[in-house]
Amino acid sequence: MEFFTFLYDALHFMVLFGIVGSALLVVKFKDLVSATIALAACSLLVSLEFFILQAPDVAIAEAAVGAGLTTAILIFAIKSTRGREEY
Amino acid sequence: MKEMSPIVKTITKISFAAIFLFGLYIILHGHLTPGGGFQGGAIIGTLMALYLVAFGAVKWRKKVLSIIESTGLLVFIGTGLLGLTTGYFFFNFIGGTDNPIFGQQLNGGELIGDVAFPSNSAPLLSSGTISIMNMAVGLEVIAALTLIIVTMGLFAFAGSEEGE
Amino acid sequence: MMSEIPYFAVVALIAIGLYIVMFKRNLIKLAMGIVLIETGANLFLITLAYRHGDRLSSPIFTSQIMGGDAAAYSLPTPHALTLTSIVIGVATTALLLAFFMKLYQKFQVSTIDDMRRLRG
Amino acid sequence: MSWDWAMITMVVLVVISMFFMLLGAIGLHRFPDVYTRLHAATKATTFGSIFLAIAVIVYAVFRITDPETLDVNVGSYITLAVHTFIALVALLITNPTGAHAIASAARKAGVVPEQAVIDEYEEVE
Amino acid sequence: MCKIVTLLPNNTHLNSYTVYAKSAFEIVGVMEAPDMFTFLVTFLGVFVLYLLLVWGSGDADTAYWAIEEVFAGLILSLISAGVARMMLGKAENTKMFLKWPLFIVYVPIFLVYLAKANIDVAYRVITGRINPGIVRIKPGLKTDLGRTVLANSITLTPGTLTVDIDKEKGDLFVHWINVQETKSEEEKVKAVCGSFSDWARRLTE
Amino acid sequence: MSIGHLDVILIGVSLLAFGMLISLLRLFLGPTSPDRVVALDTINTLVVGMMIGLGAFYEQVILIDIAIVYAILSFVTTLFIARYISSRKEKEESQ
Amino acid sequence: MSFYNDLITHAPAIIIAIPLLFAFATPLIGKINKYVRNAWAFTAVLLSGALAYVLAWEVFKNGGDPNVYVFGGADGTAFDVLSNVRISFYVDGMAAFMGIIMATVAFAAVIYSFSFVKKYTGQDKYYTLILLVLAASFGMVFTGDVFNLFVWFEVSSVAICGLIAFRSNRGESFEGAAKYLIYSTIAGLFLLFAIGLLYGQYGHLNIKYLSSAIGANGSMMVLDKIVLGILITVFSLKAGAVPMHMATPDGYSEAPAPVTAMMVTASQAGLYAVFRTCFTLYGGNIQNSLAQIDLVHAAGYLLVILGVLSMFVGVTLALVQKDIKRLMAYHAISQTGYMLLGVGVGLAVFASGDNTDFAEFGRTAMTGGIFHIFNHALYKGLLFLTAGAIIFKAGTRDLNKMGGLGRDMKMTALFFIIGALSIAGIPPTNGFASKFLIYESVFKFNPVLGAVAMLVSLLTLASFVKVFYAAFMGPKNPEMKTGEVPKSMLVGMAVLAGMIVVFSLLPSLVIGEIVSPAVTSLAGPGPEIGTSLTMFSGQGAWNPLVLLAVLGVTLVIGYVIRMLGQKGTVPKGEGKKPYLFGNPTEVNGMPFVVPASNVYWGFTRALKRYYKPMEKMHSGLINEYVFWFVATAGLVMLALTFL
Repeated sequence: MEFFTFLYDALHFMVLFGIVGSALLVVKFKDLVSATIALAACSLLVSLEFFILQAPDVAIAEAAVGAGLTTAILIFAIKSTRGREEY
Repeated sequence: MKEMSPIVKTITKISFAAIFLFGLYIILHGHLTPGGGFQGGAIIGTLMALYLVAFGAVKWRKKVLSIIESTGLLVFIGTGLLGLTTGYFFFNFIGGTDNPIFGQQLNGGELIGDVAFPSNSAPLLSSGTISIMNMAVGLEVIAALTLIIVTMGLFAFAGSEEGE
Repeated sequence: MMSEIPYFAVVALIAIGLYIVMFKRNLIKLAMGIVLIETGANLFLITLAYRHGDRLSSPIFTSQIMGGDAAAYSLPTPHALTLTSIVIGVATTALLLAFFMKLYQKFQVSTIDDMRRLRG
Repeated sequence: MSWDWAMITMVVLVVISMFFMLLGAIGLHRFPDVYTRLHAATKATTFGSIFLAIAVIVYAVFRITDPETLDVNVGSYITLAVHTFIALVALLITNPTGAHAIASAARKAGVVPEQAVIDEYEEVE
Repeated sequence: MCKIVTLLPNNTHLNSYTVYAKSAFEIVGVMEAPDMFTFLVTFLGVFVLYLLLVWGSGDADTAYWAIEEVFAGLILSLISAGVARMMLGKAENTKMFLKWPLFIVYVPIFLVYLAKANIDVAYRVITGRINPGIVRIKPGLKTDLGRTVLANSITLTPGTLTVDIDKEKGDLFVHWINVQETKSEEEKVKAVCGSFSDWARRLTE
Repeated sequence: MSIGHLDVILIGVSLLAFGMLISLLRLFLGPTSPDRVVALDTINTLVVGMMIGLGAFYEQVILIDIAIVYAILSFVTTLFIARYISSRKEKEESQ
Repeated sequence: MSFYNDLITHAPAIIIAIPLLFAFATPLIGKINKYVRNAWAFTAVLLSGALAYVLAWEVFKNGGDPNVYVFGGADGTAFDVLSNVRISFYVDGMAAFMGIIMATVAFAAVIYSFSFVKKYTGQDKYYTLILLVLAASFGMVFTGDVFNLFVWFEVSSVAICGLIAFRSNRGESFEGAAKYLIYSTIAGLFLLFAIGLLYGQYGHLNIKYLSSAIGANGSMMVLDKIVLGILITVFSLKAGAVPMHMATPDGYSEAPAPVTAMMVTASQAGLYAVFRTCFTLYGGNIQNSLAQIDLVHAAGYLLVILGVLSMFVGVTLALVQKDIKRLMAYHAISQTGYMLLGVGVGLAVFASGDNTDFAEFGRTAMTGGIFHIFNHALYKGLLFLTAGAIIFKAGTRDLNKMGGLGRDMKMTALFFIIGALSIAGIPPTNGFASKFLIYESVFKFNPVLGAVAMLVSLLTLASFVKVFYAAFMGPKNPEMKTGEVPKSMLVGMAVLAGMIVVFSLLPSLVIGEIVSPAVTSLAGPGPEIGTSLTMFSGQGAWNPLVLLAVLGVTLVIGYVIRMLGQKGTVPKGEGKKPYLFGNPTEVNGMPFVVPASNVYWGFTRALKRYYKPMEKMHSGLINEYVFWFVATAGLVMLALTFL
């Protein structure tokens, strides 16, 4: 029983690590599309985290908004501006 | 905006009605399962984004969309205002157990066991005004998100198509 | 113990977002930073709502609330708050990006260094 | 520990599923370029999710047929099985399409397949 | 004048009332008789999907569907089929809908190939032996639907991944992880697609 | 130690989380943006798997709906990014 | 009467529902034609404004007793078990006071808009957003729980940003809007975080419950202090206090004039939230907790510091501006400082535990500060509207390129003079009445602060003299259009100007009837400052009628002296042409007009060392602005935690 509690916590921890890691990638990438991809990954993992934290409504909303719409409008914005971070 | 390959287009055509129905399902069951007006609306809005990106063109009229949006909001506020007639603002005036249609009884724990519950935790028509508000919000969100996507997409991709 | 762990992620997300907003100069990056801060705030609220019981349950109305152990359910109020803030967040992000697109169309602005017409 | 038929089936299914899922993740690192990575990622993960979903469905079927739980709540486990199936179908439809879109985009963006012995796409360009 | 957000041929010669009347017709879903078939098929499909989604909503002992759910499903299915019809037009190949029982035969074959494909991928991931390339095949399928079924099928089956599709001729560009020398075109198709090209033809034409 | 039916699924889900981290490494390494999209796609599939597994683990059947939504929406995300990438020339970047 | 009673009971909800309902219907109504649409918007502001006045009347009649309204409850006036999840409105004296401000300014702004936005496209959206801003402002002041405060805060920010970018032909509008949006979004997220902290600690969102829970056990947690710090910083940002003011002038100056007037009220809703936080949320248990007294005392000093900084920095930066709207925006910041100063002094004294001091001058300071809110909304709204009229006619916002508008725009010039006198605090005006209270009481608190307040008033007058000189005097630019502005704009300005005149004549009545209940609802009952025609500050008294009488007598005497003089005298030589502001003179044989930017050349030159770093601070880089905000928040939190 102890083992499975530990396993669940480890799973939880890995998801959080993924969230923070992809957020760091957003900072790191100079290429804006890559940063958008990292942001989408971050949003999707946050949605999973909401799922784990028993908030299904919020998880659906976050998946729909964070993954679908924010990425779409970010892509539109990148398309209509220059597209690469200069420095 | 150029359309994508026929494969994506065909898949979009096949799955369009299904995703649309799924969004409506989420909206309608907002009081029973996770989701609600916003979530279902966001799913359908994203479906419109899928349509836009797959077909590269849209023929929706902005005017119609904004009318739909206003209607949704008006229905929402109007439902709240109708609550004034019997109680207070946003009073659930057709809920309650004595209403024959919308006020169906919850299942008092007979159907629902000790583990989980089935696709519906209660009858569909047990929420009074909440369903109506969910639908109104769903309508509004669909229209608003579609407007956002269409406006920004056309702004981004109109005119200069990247050397194709 | 482990239910406290998300708070570290919250702090990290907000710190990363603030770092982006304060030190990155690209406008789209700035918008991403704001999205990150918002995500952090939402995660904070949801973590507050989480209850670490033996029954992990989402706050959907069932018969158990009436008869059984309501403490095992995560709190519904922060969920509602988070939904609201997600809606507000998407509106804000869309508006901000629309401004940036218009700015690029007008002045070819893509970094904050070009966005200095109003100052002093 | 209860080694009934469902347990055995689930263990087998989950083991197969995990093998292919992790294979997909590792394949991302073993292969040299986008296209070959897509091979690993798409095929292996889709295949793995089929088995995971089947494991969940087996669990649901087990609960439905299990005499202990039969009278409690059949509907919820039917829903579990059916919704899992729908999610699986959604994955099966979207994954190859997404892979195709990525491959097409990469090729159009000028990413050349590495170690390629033949590239008949170049004639089109 | 109604401002129409479109990149398709626009209706600027119509006055706004005509446009509204037209769109009202579209929204209600009034359409000519030949399109009714597409509409019906879509409607049935999404209705079945809805029934699947709410399976188990009824009384635990007697029925698996609550009656109000069925009614709601009818209405929602009508709406979504109408909207789909409005936005996508009629399907190009309606005959395919009559062949859906063939899918039951197709799925096991597909699964077997899928398993093979994954063993193949496992082999290549572990050994790292690849011989990739992009080849052009001419499966000779006439409809987009057939090409899609073929493309998605071979994406999930051994060593192949659809990269692009020629819109006019219907040729597929396939990334092949283990390119083999082939003599004729048919042999190449056979080597890449296996029996899937036949299946796609059988299913959709 | 007694293993229930659901614990098997929990072990699987944990392994999936591990695979998700491995894929995140590819997202980090790149080198081109299509590579990153591939990693994102993989993460999506893994996460859908995790959601199905966790939904069964919690015995909250309605949570499976989220997996469906997620599967559909991540597809749209992938398409959007792919659509944009195809319109520009990809350069090999160092980082 | 039962209908009236029902109306009063439901008024808090209806006041918000009407602008929302009308706003959402505006796109539909706009399809009919524009006159109907204008009438529609007018009806909305009229109805909700009238209702706000009626509600305020009822609340003031009861001496500021709250009107509580719980949404969706069977009994909407009672808090019950579910109150922590129910949305509630809580309209006490202060909220009703703010409500009538919103109603007044919105009314004037909408009337003004009819002609002002005639030539722009997208008017449907304009009116929708204006009504949304109004609803959001009402919501911010009426709400009874902190989360709704956040929601209305964000609605207000987003709607205002949409309005700032309304003139889409100007690229600068988008820049200003983007900066304002980034700034307020980050502030909003901080606010959300603070609300989360509050909820996590106390499990409530309702302000009433929170105020009874905070400090109930006699000690303050660190988290409480952090929350207070965040709340003060965020709401001061909304109000435009100085270290966080950088995006405010951008937004104010780029928005269309009526929108700027609305923005003033929206920022005052932020100010209201600061006061609500300090007095109600954290001052609820102040009698029985020493720790809380210390904390709120420190918060009072923080408000004083913010106020003094705002006053001084705002006015000095306003002196050097060339853009008329930007100049006025800096003045708005500077005047916000007065309110923060007044109420901050009140708060510091209120929380010092010394009740006699509070009765002696703390309450006076608060009264002055809160009275100044109303005055500020009136004269600042009027000034922004006149600025809009000037820009409307002159076609430019650069003071150096204007001139001679006074010949055609006599009414506008008159309104401008009324507003300028009022903002500078020249005696017979309402601006003087409120500043008088602030000077006297703040002088008693700390003489230096009183001196600074007077100095800032002087500088304000100086800079408005400059504007008047540049815009209305001097030679006319031939490219400018002639004639007075359209009628509806004049009516909009006249509404506010009339209110100013009334307030100037009857300050003590206004204080007795309107301001005192507001103060009472914040700080508890206390002595009256003015109910008769004379206003007593505790140190001095002020009656505008006496001054007006003296002025009238002086005028009569002057006229008599003029009549007695010799008739038919003609001035000769140089004395024939008196030097007038802005008229061309000859310098070294060349015709020369002193440009407006050079009027205070000597002053700015002397303060070069001050202006250089200021210019560097206002660099236009949003990064640095956000940094200032975060740094201020951190400093405030540190100060509250460790002091």
